[in-house]
Amino acid sequence: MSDQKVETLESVVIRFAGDSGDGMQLMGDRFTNTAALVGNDLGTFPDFPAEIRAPAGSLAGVSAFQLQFSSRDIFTPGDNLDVLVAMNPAALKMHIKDLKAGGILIANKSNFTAKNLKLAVWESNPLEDDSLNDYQVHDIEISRLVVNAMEDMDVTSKTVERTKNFFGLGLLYWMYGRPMEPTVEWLEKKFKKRPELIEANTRALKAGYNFGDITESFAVQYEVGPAPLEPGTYRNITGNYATGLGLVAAAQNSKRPLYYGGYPITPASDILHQLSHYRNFGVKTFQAEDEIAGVGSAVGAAFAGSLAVTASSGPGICLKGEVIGLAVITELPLVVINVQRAGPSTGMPTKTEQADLFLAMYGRNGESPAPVLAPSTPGDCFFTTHEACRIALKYMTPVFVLTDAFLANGSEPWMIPSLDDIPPIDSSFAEMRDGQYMPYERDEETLAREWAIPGMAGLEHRIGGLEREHISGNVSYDPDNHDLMVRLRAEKVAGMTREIPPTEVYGDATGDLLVLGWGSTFGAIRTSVEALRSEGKSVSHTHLKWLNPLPADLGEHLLKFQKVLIPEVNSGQLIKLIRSEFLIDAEGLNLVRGKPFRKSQIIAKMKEIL
Amino acid sequence: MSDQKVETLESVVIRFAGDSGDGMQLMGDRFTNTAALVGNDLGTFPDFPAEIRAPAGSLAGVSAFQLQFSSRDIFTPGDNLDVLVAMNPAALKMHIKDLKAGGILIANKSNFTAKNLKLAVWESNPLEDDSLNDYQVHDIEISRLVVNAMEDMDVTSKTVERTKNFFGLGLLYWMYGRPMEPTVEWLEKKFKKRPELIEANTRALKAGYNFGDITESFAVQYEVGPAPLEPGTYRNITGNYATGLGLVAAAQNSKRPLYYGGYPITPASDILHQLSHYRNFGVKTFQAEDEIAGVGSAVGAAFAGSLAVTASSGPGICLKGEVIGLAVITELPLVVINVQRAGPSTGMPTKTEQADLFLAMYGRNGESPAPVLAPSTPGDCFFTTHEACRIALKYMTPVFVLTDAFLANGSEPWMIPSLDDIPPIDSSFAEMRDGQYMPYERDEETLAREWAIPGMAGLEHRIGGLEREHISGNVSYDPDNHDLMVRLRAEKVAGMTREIPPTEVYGDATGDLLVLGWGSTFGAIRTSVEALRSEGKSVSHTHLKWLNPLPADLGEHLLKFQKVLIPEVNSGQLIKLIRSEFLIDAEGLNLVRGKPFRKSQIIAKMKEIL
Amino acid sequence: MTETDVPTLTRKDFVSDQDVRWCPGCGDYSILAQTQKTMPELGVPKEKFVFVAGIGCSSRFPYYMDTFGFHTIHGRAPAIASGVKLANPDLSVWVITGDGDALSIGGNHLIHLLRRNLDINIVLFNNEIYGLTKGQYSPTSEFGKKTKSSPFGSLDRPFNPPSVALGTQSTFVARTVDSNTAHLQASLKRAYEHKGTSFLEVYQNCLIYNDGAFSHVTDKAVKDDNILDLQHGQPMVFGGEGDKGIRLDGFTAEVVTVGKDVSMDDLLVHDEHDKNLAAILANFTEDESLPTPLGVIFSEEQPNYEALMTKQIESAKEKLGEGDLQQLIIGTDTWEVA
Amino acid sequence: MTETDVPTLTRKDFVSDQDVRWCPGCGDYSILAQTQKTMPELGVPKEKFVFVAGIGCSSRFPYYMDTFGFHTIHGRAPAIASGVKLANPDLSVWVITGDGDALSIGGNHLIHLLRRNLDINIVLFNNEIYGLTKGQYSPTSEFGKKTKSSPFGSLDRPFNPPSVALGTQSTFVARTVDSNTAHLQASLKRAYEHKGTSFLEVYQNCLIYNDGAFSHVTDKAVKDDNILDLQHGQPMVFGGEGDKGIRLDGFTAEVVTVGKDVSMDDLLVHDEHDKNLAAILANFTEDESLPTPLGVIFSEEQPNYEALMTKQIESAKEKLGEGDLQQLIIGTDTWEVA
Ligand SMILES: Cc1ncc(C[n+]2csc(CCOP(=O)(O)OP(=O)(O)O)c2C)c(N)n1
Ligand SMILES: Cc1ncc(C[n+]2csc(CCOP(=O)(O)OP(=O)(O)O)c2C)c(N)n1
Ligand code: SF4
Ligand code: SF4
Ligand SMILES: [Mg+2]
Ligand SMILES: [Mg+2]
Repeated sequence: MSDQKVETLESVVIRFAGDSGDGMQLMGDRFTNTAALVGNDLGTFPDFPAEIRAPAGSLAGVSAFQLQFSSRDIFTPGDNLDVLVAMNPAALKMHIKDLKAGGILIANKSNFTAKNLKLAVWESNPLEDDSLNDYQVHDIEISRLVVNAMEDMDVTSKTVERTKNFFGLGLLYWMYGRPMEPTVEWLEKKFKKRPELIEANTRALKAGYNFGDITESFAVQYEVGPAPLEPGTYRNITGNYATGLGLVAAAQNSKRPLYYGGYPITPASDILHQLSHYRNFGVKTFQAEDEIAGVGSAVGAAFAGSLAVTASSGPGICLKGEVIGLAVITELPLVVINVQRAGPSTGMPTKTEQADLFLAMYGRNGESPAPVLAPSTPGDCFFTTHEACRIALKYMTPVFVLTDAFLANGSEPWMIPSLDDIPPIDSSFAEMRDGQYMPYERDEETLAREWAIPGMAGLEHRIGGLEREHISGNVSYDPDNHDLMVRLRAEKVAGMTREIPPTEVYGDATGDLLVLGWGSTFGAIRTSVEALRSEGKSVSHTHLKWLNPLPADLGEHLLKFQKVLIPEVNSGQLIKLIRSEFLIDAEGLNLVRGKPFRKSQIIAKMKEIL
Repeated sequence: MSDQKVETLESVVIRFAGDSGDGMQLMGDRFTNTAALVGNDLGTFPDFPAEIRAPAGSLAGVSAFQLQFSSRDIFTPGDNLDVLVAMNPAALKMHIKDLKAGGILIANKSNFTAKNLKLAVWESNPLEDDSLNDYQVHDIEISRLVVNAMEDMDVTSKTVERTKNFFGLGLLYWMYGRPMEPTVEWLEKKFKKRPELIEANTRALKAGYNFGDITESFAVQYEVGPAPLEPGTYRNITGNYATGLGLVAAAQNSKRPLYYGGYPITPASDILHQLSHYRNFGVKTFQAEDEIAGVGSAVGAAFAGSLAVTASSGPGICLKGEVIGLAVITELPLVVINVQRAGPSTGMPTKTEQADLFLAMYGRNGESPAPVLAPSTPGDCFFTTHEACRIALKYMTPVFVLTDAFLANGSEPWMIPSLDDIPPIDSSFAEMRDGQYMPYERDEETLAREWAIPGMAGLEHRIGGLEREHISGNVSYDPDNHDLMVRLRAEKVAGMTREIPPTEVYGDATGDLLVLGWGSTFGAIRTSVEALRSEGKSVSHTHLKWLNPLPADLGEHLLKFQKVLIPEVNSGQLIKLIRSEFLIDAEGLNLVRGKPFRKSQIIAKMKEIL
Repeated sequence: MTETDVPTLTRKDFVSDQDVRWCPGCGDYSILAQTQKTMPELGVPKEKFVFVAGIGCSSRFPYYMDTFGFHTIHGRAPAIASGVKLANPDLSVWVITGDGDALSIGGNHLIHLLRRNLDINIVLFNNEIYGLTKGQYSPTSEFGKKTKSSPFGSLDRPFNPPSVALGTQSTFVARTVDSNTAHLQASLKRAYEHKGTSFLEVYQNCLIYNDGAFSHVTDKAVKDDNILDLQHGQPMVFGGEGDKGIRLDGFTAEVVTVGKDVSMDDLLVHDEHDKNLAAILANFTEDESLPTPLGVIFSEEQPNYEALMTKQIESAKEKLGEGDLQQLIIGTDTWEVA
Repeated sequence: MTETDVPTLTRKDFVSDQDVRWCPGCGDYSILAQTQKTMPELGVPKEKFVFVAGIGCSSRFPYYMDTFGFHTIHGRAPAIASGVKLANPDLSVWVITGDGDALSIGGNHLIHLLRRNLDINIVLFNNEIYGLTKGQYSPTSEFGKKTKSSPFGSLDRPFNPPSVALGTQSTFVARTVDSNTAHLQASLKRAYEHKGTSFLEVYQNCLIYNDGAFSHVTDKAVKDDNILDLQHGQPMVFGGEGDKGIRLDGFTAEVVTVGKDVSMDDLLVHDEHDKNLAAILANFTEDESLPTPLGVIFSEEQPNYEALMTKQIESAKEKLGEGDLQQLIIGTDTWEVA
């Protein structure tokens, strides 16, 4: 490498943006993978276009992938960009506003044709007028350069054009001093049967790398050292994938067969896709005719003794309410995963939101209580889902898991847990007793009823959606019995506080401001609180995994702070629970933009309060 | 009439109980009607057996009708009974516990056969052992007496047996010095084509009357004078029927055709039945294949310009959530009536409950706000439903009306409103303008969008469940637009406080205790508060018709009281809204027994608090 | 379903301790009785029976069977039963449903179960009315019917249940009548024996809200002339004297008198396995002049969903080996942090 | 629908200002174009058209038509369209849906609309896949299909859309193909002209997730031998040289060579109005050896739900007089309090 100036940076935020066809997601994956191998901490977030592929070059067709890599531990994909790679004018149009002043823009000049400029509604070519003066612009004729790199090969021009993303990748590898080998090896594995593609993409990669090296245009190289991560074996994992693994692990730990009944819906479909590969784990996936049948079949499978699961997103969860109510009154184990997306109604299916908390708690007729849990990071989806399964089986109840599009598609390095570290799940069945089996007899501590499944001789019994008589489980219209059952169902859920570990407060245990969050806002809140604390502000952070019931010790912690701020990507749902439960004047930060919070937004609000 | 001792009473509570086949509901209706004509104030409540007819004589087959009639204005059907009419042992078994000590029991001795006693699980005949010592027992061989009364007629013994209830009715008419003519006239109208039935029932009625007159067994007669009701023309009305009338009135007032799409479900089916008779009012009723199609078709009808309505009960409302969300985002007028019943799940379909408030407010994915109203008496169902239609049309929004089984089947004397007293509803459509029609342009005050319907040339437009762009209504994934639309939808509902009249406080404006209620608990709360106030206690009562938004002035009233008590026939829903909104430590009274509150229950709780 | 030898069971073994709550005289009683009589004869251990129902008078059925039972919610029984069967293919799963439960709110789940062909037996109590909700017209009520919700007459053209089933890939379609105890028992047996989803329509009298809806096939006086008792491989004869027959003219069936205008050999012969014939038979009830077919209208063998699932699992285990959870969690792309 | 004379409209009048968002090359483009070409020819004023769709790639359709349009939610379009039509029978209502939208989640609403026979035109874009959600199998995907959600092959036996429609009392059943523009336009016209619910299946190519699913009826090379173009009253001939024909042996259809083994008169003649024949034709696609019928498989006149409703209202007004609200509120049993 030429004797270049090398600057060391703590963190870098890069966004790859281009046409759906330009392979931006793949480019992001590879850069992520390499950064991980180098030992950086990471956060990534793909930003897909609305569902259908729009015409090439159009604004609607732009696909992007953002990642932050760092030499310290980080919790988000970052906010403003240090580097933007824009493969065409539409990508530039959509994303330039997020590039920091003075940030690096890499544009594929070859794609800035009159036609593409028009499609992206640029009056004039931004690479030629002065609209990009605030940035370090590198406009490169990538398409031409890859052609040159492959002159002597006989591959279709389409194939050549397709290697653009690897040219960009190579250039970035050079800029950040990253090894190319892992990517080359990956290409060799992936295209085993298509050697010409290995060759073409490798050449593009190297061409990009050398372009950085040779041309004078790049003044500096940057270095981002490894992060002080906890020692161990790591993998990169998305929230949806971790959710799927959590289910399989819970099934194995509880020795219950895993049954998944669901219907495809963005952004939850991947869980169905993933589980459908696990036949050799005995996993049964049932793609039903609709969400009602999906969860209905799961309730049937639960009655028959399976670890029964369904997953969907807002509109689908809406439809499942009546069946979930049946699981509540028949007290059958069921895990309901809601990968939340922007609503109401169809809303913005590919965008993230946290607005289904109340739907989980109250979206059923009558008093129909169910526990609600929410993971805080992609990797945490594994543990939270596993915990939800444990609770469902131990307490004989439906359990909600609230993830969202941001967690589902976002990824982070994840220290791979060893099976021995995962809590065991004991799931036992009723046994033959002398005297009749009483389906609604309850465990004194948990209030869970005993589970007896078809095939167990002598334990034949009937359950259903009409109110059950305490103990016997027969149909009952007795007023006092109904009141008792309503209370028992509520107490069973309330009693789960015993499952909740002591509430953790990041920062001081008392102070001016506690920021209380839940779910996918963890990273943004933690990063913001860290920042203010480093400014010496008295700010702490508590993040809830359990939304229902709330931790028994939460109240005392809240009272130790002057103010409580509750940021939610909704119009204020957890905050209503907190205010009503603890009668404290908590404030909310509510931005409902289909996007995760930015550090800056939370910091601004905290400063306003302090 | 023999020179009998006559005692004057203020109020009397009677319950007629017998086999589903014994005509108890009809007996109740007639007594009610006569009491009304005499000028008493009234409250009635039928208590049907669980849906299917159980075998004759069985406990499950008992059907009852309770009424309170009084010389002062009353608000409920009463609690403990002064008189119980038990047509068979099962009826006695089910209802005797509600008879006041010293109360009057009238039993049809002829039905206390060994078989019936066994069916009702009486070890020995209660009319013969001493188990009824606490009551004034009149065991009468009604079946035999009606036979005698009809010896000389040639009617089937079945017909004769069927007249039992009129014998009982006659006896009660005598006891309370009521005229028989109205009933006789009614029989003549009803059986115009079956003179033998007129004759038979009239004979039974008179036989009963004379039985009281002649036999010595009844020491006293009672007199219950007319109540000081507001002058005017009255009718007796049930909540469901008043709801149906409210819809027809709103359609006429708004000049919009009434469209009803729904699916039968207890206790809401009667609204469909009633409206299906109104073809000559141009009313279109559509019995759909399920609740989703019922409300779906209503949304379609709204898009096409109708006053669109759907009604159901808990499980059905649960299913409608997704479609209602579509109406929220497309901002179409829709009235959703939930005749609440005991849940969760199928629960106790014929029993009452108030547990679907949160389902109305939060039972949809995403932030999906909608106004929620609740009537407080059977007659009020008319005005509240009419108001809901006005709001739906004025604000272009779905509106929930929460009644329940108690209101739906209960009845009260209702001063018939003149059409001129009913507020007008103006419902206007968009007009052709120069420049394009913008479906999401809003009225500055109400934030309602303009309504343009198919058939209006030049106003062609497209709407749907994807997020809409402000003003244009085109599909938009813009983050700021989404945030704006979420806020606009919320503000539109919040702004409806302008529609809410100043909050009324019954009793003093400040004091020790304010009892805050909503919906069908009105009568029980008002009666209880009256009672304590007459004891000089500082107690007041406020009853909410609007649950969302809450009245703007509610907070200031609440703060004027030491304590606030919120009785609900659920586990505490309004109370959560109040606590979170006003941060006051309101207390709840929550009995979830599938039955309305009793005065005694509320009074006990108030005393505990004071 | 494996059929192990089991202590011989009797009717009593299937009678639960709950007292039956239908209107005296309801057709449901007979269906319950025949079911309790037939189940012991199937050689299935009692604990392997599961009765799943929706909501309706008919759907209370499971409470009265002393087996595993699930009284679910309105219309969803086929979906819930699918989960039961898929989770444990070893069970004998029965769906008890009504014309409203199965064909109104539950229509979609019904037709999807039929096409997936899980080995589940559906018994549809068709009384052409909503009984439990006190008498509204149902999807099988005749056009123009006056009911609580249609005082001026219903505007809905009814479904023909066997046609619905045939149009949605059903592999077994049969019809019987509540009061014909022998035929009902035989039909239940046939439904059980069919490996795949069995669709059995039972004409059921609701004497409170739709009394006599099926008198044409139940009244001694007329029923023989109105019932066509289907027998596989047999010519279609019927009538008190067994002298009436069915002949086909093109695709249109007509009633003929055997001996007089035609001989036995001219008559249409029933072939359970002919789907096109089945479609024609299903349409009989839409033509006044034709008798009502009872018995097995159609049956064919097709793979069962749950059996295919089991196969997929077994072959996946063979090819890929028993799943190794730790390996799955580790995945392919890992790195070490020291 | 009253057809008043209207300023003659052109294709342009039906093109909205929204840019179309389907994958380049998607079959939906052709269906949109043919619809925009055909609508102006129906003599219906533009403002009386309403396009109602569910959710799916296909269901974005209404945004591109410059008429009244409602992009609703998944599966519910038939129910919502029923409300539109019933509220205003004067409108020309079109339901645009996909194989998932109409036959998976929306199956129940579809079949109930079909039996009620409102005058609504259903255009089902069948691409045998879930496009919008990126490629899972649908209720019309072939058995064993490997997709995102069925890596080991789907276990579902598919629906045959025309059979489903025929089994559920449909009064008009037709099929066409996205790329056959003339046939598509003609089919849209026929669907419009039918007074009652029209069910039009359109084979639509999803080139991203299920490319070539219908190549047998679209590839120049082979299509003539695979398409049976149904013409009412005409013998069933097909094939490049028009020398192939359909003959019936019992109820089973077979392909014969005209001239060689048989003459024209031996061939099956199409009768749109024969429901039993329609059922047989619908089953053709389940037999490899038979061609795929295109065109009108079945049509019959039956009363429309909305017309019957209008009649009920009119006759009620005649019999009972215009409803008098005040009288209704007063009722029959009143008393005075002075
Ligand atoms: C979601 C829901 N909608 C409606 C109902 C009310 N409901 C209960 S049973 C029934 C119809 C019953 O008819 P059918 O299935 O024919 O059974 P039958 O009573 O005639 O045996 C209805 C509408 C309900 N329980 N749940
Ligand atoms: C209630 C609900 N469930 C699921 C989805 C996700 N979803 C949208 S379209 C679709 C299927 C689309 O398939 P199809 O109807 O064949 O339309 P295509 O995209 O193939 O044209 C699904 C499952 C949704 N939007 N809403
Ligand atoms: S209502 Fe009809 S169907 Fe229901 S139990 Fe009574 S008779 Fe049977
Ligand atoms: S995914 Fe398939 S159906 Fe959808 S737009 Fe693309 S090509 Fe068309
Ligand atoms: Mg029925
Ligand atoms: Mg499709």
